[in-house]
Amino acid sequence: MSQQSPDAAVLDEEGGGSSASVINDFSIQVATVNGSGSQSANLVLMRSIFRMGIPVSGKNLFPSNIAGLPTWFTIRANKDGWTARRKEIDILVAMNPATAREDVLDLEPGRVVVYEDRLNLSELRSDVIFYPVPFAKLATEITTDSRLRKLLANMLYVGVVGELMGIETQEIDAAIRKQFKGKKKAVELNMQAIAIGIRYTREHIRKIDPFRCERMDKTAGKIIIDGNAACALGAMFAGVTVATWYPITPSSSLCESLEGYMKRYRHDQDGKATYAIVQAEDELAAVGMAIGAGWAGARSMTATSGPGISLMSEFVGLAYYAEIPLVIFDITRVGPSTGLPTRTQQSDILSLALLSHGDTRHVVIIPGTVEECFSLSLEAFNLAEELQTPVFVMSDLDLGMNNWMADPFQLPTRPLRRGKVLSAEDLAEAGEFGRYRDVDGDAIPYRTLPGTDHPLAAYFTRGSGHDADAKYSERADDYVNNMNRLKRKYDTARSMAPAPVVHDDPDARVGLVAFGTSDVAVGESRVQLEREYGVRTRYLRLRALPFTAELDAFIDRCDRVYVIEQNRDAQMSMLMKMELPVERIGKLRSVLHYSGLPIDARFITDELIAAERKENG
Amino acid sequence: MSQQSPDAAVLDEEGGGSSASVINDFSIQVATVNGSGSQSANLVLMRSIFRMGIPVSGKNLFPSNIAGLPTWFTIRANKDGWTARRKEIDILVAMNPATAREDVLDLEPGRVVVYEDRLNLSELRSDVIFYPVPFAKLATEITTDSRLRKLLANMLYVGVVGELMGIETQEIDAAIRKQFKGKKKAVELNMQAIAIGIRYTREHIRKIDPFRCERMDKTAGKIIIDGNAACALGAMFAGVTVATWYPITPSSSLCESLEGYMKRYRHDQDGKATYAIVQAEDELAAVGMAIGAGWAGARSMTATSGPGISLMSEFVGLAYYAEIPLVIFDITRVGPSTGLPTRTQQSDILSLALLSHGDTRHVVIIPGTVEECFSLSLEAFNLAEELQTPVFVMSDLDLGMNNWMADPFQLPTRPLRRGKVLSAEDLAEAGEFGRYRDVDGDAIPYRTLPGTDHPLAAYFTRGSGHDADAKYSERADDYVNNMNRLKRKYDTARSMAPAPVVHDDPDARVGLVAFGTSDVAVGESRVQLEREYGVRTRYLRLRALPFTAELDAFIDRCDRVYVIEQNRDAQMSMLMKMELPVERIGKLRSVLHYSGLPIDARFITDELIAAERKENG
Amino acid sequence: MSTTTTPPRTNRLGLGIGEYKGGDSTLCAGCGHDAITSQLIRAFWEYGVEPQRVAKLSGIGCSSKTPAYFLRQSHGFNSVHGRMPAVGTGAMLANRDLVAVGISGDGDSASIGLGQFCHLLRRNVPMIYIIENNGVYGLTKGQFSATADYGSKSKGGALNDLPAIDVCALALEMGCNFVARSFAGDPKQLVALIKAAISHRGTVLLDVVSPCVTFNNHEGSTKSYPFAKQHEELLHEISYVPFFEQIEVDYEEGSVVDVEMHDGSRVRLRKTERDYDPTDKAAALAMLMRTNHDEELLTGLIYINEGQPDFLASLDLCETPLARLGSEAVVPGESALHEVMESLT
Amino acid sequence: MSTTTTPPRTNRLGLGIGEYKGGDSTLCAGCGHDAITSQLIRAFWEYGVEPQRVAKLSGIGCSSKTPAYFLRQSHGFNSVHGRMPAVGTGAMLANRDLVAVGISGDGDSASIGLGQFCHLLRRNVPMIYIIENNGVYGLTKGQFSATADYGSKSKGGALNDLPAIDVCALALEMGCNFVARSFAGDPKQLVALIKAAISHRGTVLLDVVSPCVTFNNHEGSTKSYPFAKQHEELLHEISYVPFFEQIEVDYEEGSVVDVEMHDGSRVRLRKTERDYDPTDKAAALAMLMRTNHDEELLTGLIYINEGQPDFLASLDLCETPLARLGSEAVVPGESALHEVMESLT
Ligand SMILES: Cc1ncc(C[n+]2csc(CCOP(=O)(O)OP(=O)(O)O)c2C)c(N)n1
Ligand SMILES: Cc1ncc(C[n+]2csc(CCOP(=O)(O)OP(=O)(O)O)c2C)c(N)n1
Ligand code: SF4
Ligand code: SF4
Ligand SMILES: [Mg+2]
Ligand SMILES: [Mg+2]
Repeated sequence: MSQQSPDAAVLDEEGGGSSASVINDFSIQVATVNGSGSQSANLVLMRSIFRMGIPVSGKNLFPSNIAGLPTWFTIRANKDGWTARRKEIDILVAMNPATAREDVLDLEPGRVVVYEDRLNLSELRSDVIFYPVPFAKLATEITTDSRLRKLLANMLYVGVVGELMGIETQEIDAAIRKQFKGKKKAVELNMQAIAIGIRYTREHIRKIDPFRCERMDKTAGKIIIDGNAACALGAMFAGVTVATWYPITPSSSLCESLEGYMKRYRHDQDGKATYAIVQAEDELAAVGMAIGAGWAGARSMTATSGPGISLMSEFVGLAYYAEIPLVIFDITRVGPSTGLPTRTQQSDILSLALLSHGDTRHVVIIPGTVEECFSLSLEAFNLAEELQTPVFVMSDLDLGMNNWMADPFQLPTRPLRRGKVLSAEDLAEAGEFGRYRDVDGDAIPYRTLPGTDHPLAAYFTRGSGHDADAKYSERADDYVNNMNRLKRKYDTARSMAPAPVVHDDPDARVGLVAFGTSDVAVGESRVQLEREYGVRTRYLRLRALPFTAELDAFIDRCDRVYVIEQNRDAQMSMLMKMELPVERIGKLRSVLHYSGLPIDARFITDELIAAERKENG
Repeated sequence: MSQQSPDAAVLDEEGGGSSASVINDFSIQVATVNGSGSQSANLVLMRSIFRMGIPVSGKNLFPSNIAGLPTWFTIRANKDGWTARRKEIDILVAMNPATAREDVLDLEPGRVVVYEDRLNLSELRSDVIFYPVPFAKLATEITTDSRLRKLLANMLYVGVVGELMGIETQEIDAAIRKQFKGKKKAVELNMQAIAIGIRYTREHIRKIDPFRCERMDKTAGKIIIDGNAACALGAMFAGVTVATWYPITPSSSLCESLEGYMKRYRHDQDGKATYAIVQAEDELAAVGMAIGAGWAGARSMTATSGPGISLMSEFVGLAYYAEIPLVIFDITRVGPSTGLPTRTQQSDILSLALLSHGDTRHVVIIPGTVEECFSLSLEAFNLAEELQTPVFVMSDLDLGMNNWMADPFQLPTRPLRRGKVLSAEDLAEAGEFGRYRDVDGDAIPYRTLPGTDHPLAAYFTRGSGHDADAKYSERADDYVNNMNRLKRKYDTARSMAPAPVVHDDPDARVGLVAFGTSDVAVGESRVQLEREYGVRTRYLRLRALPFTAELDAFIDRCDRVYVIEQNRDAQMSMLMKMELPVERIGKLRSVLHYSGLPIDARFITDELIAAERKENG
Repeated sequence: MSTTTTPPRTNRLGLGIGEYKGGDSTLCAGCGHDAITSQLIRAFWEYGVEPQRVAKLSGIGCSSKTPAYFLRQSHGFNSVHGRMPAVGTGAMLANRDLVAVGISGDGDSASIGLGQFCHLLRRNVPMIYIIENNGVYGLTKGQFSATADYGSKSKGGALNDLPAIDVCALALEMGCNFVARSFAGDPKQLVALIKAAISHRGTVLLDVVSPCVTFNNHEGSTKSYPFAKQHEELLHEISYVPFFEQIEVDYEEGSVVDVEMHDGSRVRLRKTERDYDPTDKAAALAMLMRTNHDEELLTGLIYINEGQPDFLASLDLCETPLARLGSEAVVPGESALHEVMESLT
Repeated sequence: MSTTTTPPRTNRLGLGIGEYKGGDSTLCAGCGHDAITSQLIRAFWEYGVEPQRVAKLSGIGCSSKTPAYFLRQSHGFNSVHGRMPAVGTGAMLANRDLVAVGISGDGDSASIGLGQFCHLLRRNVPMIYIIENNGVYGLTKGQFSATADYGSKSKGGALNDLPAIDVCALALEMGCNFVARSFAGDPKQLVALIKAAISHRGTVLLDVVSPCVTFNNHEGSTKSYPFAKQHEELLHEISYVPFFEQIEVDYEEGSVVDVEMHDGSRVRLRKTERDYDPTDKAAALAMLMRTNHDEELLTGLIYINEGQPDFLASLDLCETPLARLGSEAVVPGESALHEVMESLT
């Protein structure tokens, strides 16, 4: 049993792989080369499944170059909504001669290969199902333009797979209309390709595999979006006014989406922009501009990935110490250094929490879903201004660049919170002002904005020692008081940071802690654990640093807590150890996944069961 | 008792402050403004005490500007060799009108004030001893040149204090000859000033304070040096060939000393330099050059302080991941941000240990004395090349820029260790080469240097994913294997890093862990703890990251372990928690000092006793 | 208040010059930077800039401390070493109504900050950018900076063996439309240039030789008071006629060139023997190259090109400073979100 | 091996051109960078540089990947974005015998790396520095870089509203003694320039327009193949006579200028109608300014000044590369330590 992959087991139970049907629970992987234009085809395929009412996700595994190298697009459809990555592929569409062999050999028995006839793959093994299709030849039926032909060959496999899986043609057509919105010619040509694919399948392929789509109702009203676009929407609806960035995968599309949305929705009556988006010369400049803007009263942000975070380190220490609000998106990828720029990982946690020399401690917001990319990004701007500190939003490549299903986003009912800013009138009334005084006992001081028309307004901001009135000081007591206040401010942040999401189970003794994109895989794994092993679990998903009281309470309810992370060094767990009392530390265990591929449920299940077995003797 | 400062208690015991003598145990503080030329006078005063055979240290507390602001130079003489900072000042030399009032009011009762007559300080209080001296007037006796007069006024107080304390004139004169070596005129003038000071004292001051010097023999053969010069010597004798830097307090003098030494000792027969020292345009360039040099086979280094460390972050991740040797000196100051550039702190520990995004972990060498500044800096170069990784040497402003006594340095008997470098001959013999293969099972690979004349020599270095043969790879297995090897390499480092220094005491239940410059204060505190409170302690001084097995064993022998650090966030303790098993974590407590002034024994003693009282109910 | 004391001199806003001062300087007595500070105070006072509209920005260094010593009623930001351009750019994005004064050092701008400096110029961010140029790192005690002249001598006697970066030539190369050089020891010229700078829209680069009396005022230095005094060559005599004080004076035909600034003020250049046209960029570059070679310290308005769009113009920003926009202006309504959501189904 | 096949063509070291090749390119088919790679291979082969003496250095970008595609027998270092100059400087400090070839992109050098780029030039670090200039960030999918021309159009249709940085003019300003521009579509010129570059001591700046076929080869781009072909203006026809092949050819009087390189090779410039003197820096700057304004793509040897000391010379380094010095050369003896200790008692 433990040797056997449970998905295979499911197949077995349903009768040996090929005969009984597997409905609305499969992964399709399209293997192509990048730059070949297959992206549209893949999105059409994904969306047509979505339109069948079946929960679905799409993940693009692409190389760090622009064209000509192997790329894999994986669509996972799952009737229960488990759309994290799954290691096993059910239907392989093998379009790339360079990887076809390995791709086919990697399959579990009983799975399906749709492939370009000329690749002669069927000789490779006898325990998978081969459906050869003469794609190149079929493409010649549509057009004589060779460039177009290459593009359309992609749409052919959508037709083939759609027909094989029982996807309704009208849904494919609708997906095509959406994909090529407004481009009539493209819509027509692509629909033609689909039709040819369908026709070929009907005429030449005898379906012997079990995988099938059936209409359900789990996607009605839902949207499909990537996390970066969702973050961008969150920023726009947070009223961001200054966004600065420097291109870097996988964060670039965040600012590019933002620019697209802002162009449409953020102009005044005269058609003038109510925002500035600036492509800086590098990340030091990007974060420096965002700091200057935050200081001067804009809602400001920048977005980057690991190397940029490292470069921002000095400036972030300034913002912490001088107490300047801004939001920094870190869409993480695989480190260290340039690492694997197009793979996913959660390995910047320690960097973000502690960024910069000296005693620093940062607020980090960690969305786990595209909906949270929207709502928590929006909230991050409130927190930054309320707390007067840099706030990080940590997403990752998997969440940021892949396609996820979600309920439509809602605007928050609470208005924007702009924090403690004194106007000229406030100053006139108060008659005094000290920039770094702890007036309210929450360790958060008041600030004024440059340009405030009152003689008391001005103060001097600096990253060197200062007293409560922002005067230069090298005095030990001023320094210590200020640093202690900053520490208290971090404690204030505990009560304001988004609380964890807890899925409790009074009968469970084992706890799981995860965060970010691991969420879907953890959810699926919990089902596996209970169904296959009878292991019930509680689950807490962190959504922010600093930790809040819920974490302590959660650990107290568990015998053991597995912290599930996508990094080598158990970084979140390390932060927990740095803070938690020893009784709680003693309960912590780690499940670590850091290959650069998104974590999958089976991995978690296997690791956890192995650990539990050890634990229990 | 607990309300009373124990030093006052000592006075009391000896009979009420003024009557009985206090021999060879005092602190002198000279309060001046910077840029006033008092530094030479202070060094002469310190050295003349040193020449009396009395252990001594000199600490300069200076502002972050160039001239005109308050500066305090403190000389501590202590017959038992406890020369850490002490909070209480016994003899104040008040030369700065701007701070004289506060300086005087800060004194404990019974202490001494030597001051410029015109400042009229004696009215401030009646419980300290005042010796007014008309410095300005006396100076006119020596010269009419007003600039010179200002300088010489400083030497006058050396004469006065020397005479008051019973320092032998010949030792002062010898110290002057050393200070102004070769400058005959200066020697003469300064000796004249000393003589005038002495004469004035004899004629006009009736000594009623108890503080006195008596010749002893505790400094014979010893040297006085600052840590930065000692690090520079370590680097030179390690055979450093490329040193790059960017000026920043308090690290600048390290490279400036290095340049001085190298100019003298590091030329070949033709008078050509066997080294390159380059002032880079910033810290990114400085570390980049050191990386390029390390890659190409030089022993390379750079030196900086907190802000520079932050800026080096991206590059250091590259060096870690691409496995390039270099040594980075961090002479720490008070953070965050620009912080207090001329104050001391140990608050870059977490930054250094974890520097850069992604999973990284660095080797950090932590000298605690000037002797170790020499020997461990030297060793750092061996480790960097043996381990093929960036190695940090963490010193601080107190160690780096202040004057410390030590035994003369010794060259190590072991020859330089240059690590696993394959020559053309090695390659010819081996017939194969893979840059990142773990040939020896210690996770340390072999490397070749550019320019190696063999067709197998070349490989391609990159900060992106690579396989064991240094080929570009985005494969999950290559990535994971490589990262796991790097983790194992860090474990290899455990057996090579300098072991902690342990002062054990089989009867002690309380353990102390400290590192760096806290050492002297901890030593003194241990005596206080035992003498005054009967609390015996074991003491382990860390000298490196990663931690070695000694730490575990030490903690196991203690009931409680106080980790003494000069930072707000208990950074070393955090690192210990990240690594240690929970039983050991449970024993950890913290003593934190982070005002920017060097930690002192009394602070440790008070904090520890308070904590112990709480601990014991 | 009705006693008859002579009223303090006030500017057009009714403010005395005292309102334009800052905290006490902590620089060395005689430092060139303090001289520049005085001229900044005077120029802003004479022009009559509302102090509250000014944002003072700097990096790190002795020079970068100076914003604390003038315009106490203006917000100031002493940021990190070499990165003031970014901070200033961000501040101007947030509030286009600000008058940004950036003060930097030669180390701050030409060494660590060279990249940001160039990119600020290239963007034409509205800011008066003053480099208090002493050829050394003052605050870290006298190392050569990247503007130290080739062959100049350090206090310790070392010779600089790298060529100097000419920040004026570089600014021209980067497209800056107002490039001037002055000398801390030439208050009249400096005040006129600063006032002209206030009148310019876009980046102004003002390179002011500002001797470091502690580390670079010795024999052999090319940035010392004596050297600068001996080698200063005026391009022209410069004066400034503010828009609110247009007095006509007769000048000899051809002896004077007036440059009209965007706020209506005029910069008046009275010719020296040089006959220099500050609107000819190629000539400006050639002249800098030649005078650098000849070790002349050329001062005056090196290049001016009025009327070019600044960075904010190219971003097409709304009139109201972004920092002052209320929620209603920056949060698109429910319907916008709905529209986006629809497109994603 | 004694069968009679035609022997492969070999260079003066007896190596075939294959020995100068690298791994397979992973760039887009038709990318200008690959064209440059081919010319690098050819030039190094023709010159006969020992591959093992070469160090290939780069930052990050499509361009920065190219060192993997040539000279497989040379060590290569693909470092971090914009910081190759520092790494290259360090490598040359460590081993002065290396021939350093730095490959960078316009984003790598003119955006994030501008500061390091300038300082490398200012130091005159011996390195052939090639900017594969396509006006965009290729690897991050087509954003404008700082060399994108004002008004040029992105693939998405956006207009660039910032002025381009001219890396050649900048290099001149920074004191570079060998500044040239070429075009990936002009192999003959490029090979000659690279060989001349190998012969130069000090920094060589080679700005090569290298169209990005995927993101910047459309109508409206000023860095596309069609645009470059249409607007290329040769300063001269350039050829290279290596020191080991001094053939004399007669040229019409005054039609040719020979520049003698430090290794004895000669660069031969055959005049076009322009009559251009590549040793006049002011003229070079003026010409760049004018041709940039006129949207001409000027190619050829823009400026050369042979015989200047490079950075290593100014450091007075010993002959043996520092990396090769043994302990005996770098560890001062016991007596030195003793002397220092004595001075500290
Ligand atoms: C990142 C960083 N590196 C180094 C320093 C140290 N530092 C402070 S000021 C300065 C140089 C200042 O020189 P310059 O800009 O010319 O100003 P000046 O003091 O000469 O006016 C340096 C290197 C720092 N503060 N931050
Ligand atoms: C610090 C950092 N920031 C951003 C990136 C992302 N990045 C990779 S290549 C590149 C631009 C490359 O442009 P260019 O140098 O012009 O090279 P090209 O691809 O056009 O040849 C960027 C921004 C990075 N790798 N590192
Ligand atoms: S050190 Fe030089 S630059 Fe700094 S304040 Fe003193 S004189 Fe001025
Ligand atoms: S994206 Fe552009 S620069 Fe990059 S490889 Fe493709 S064509 Fe070349
Ligand atoms: Mg300076
Ligand atoms: Mg490019």
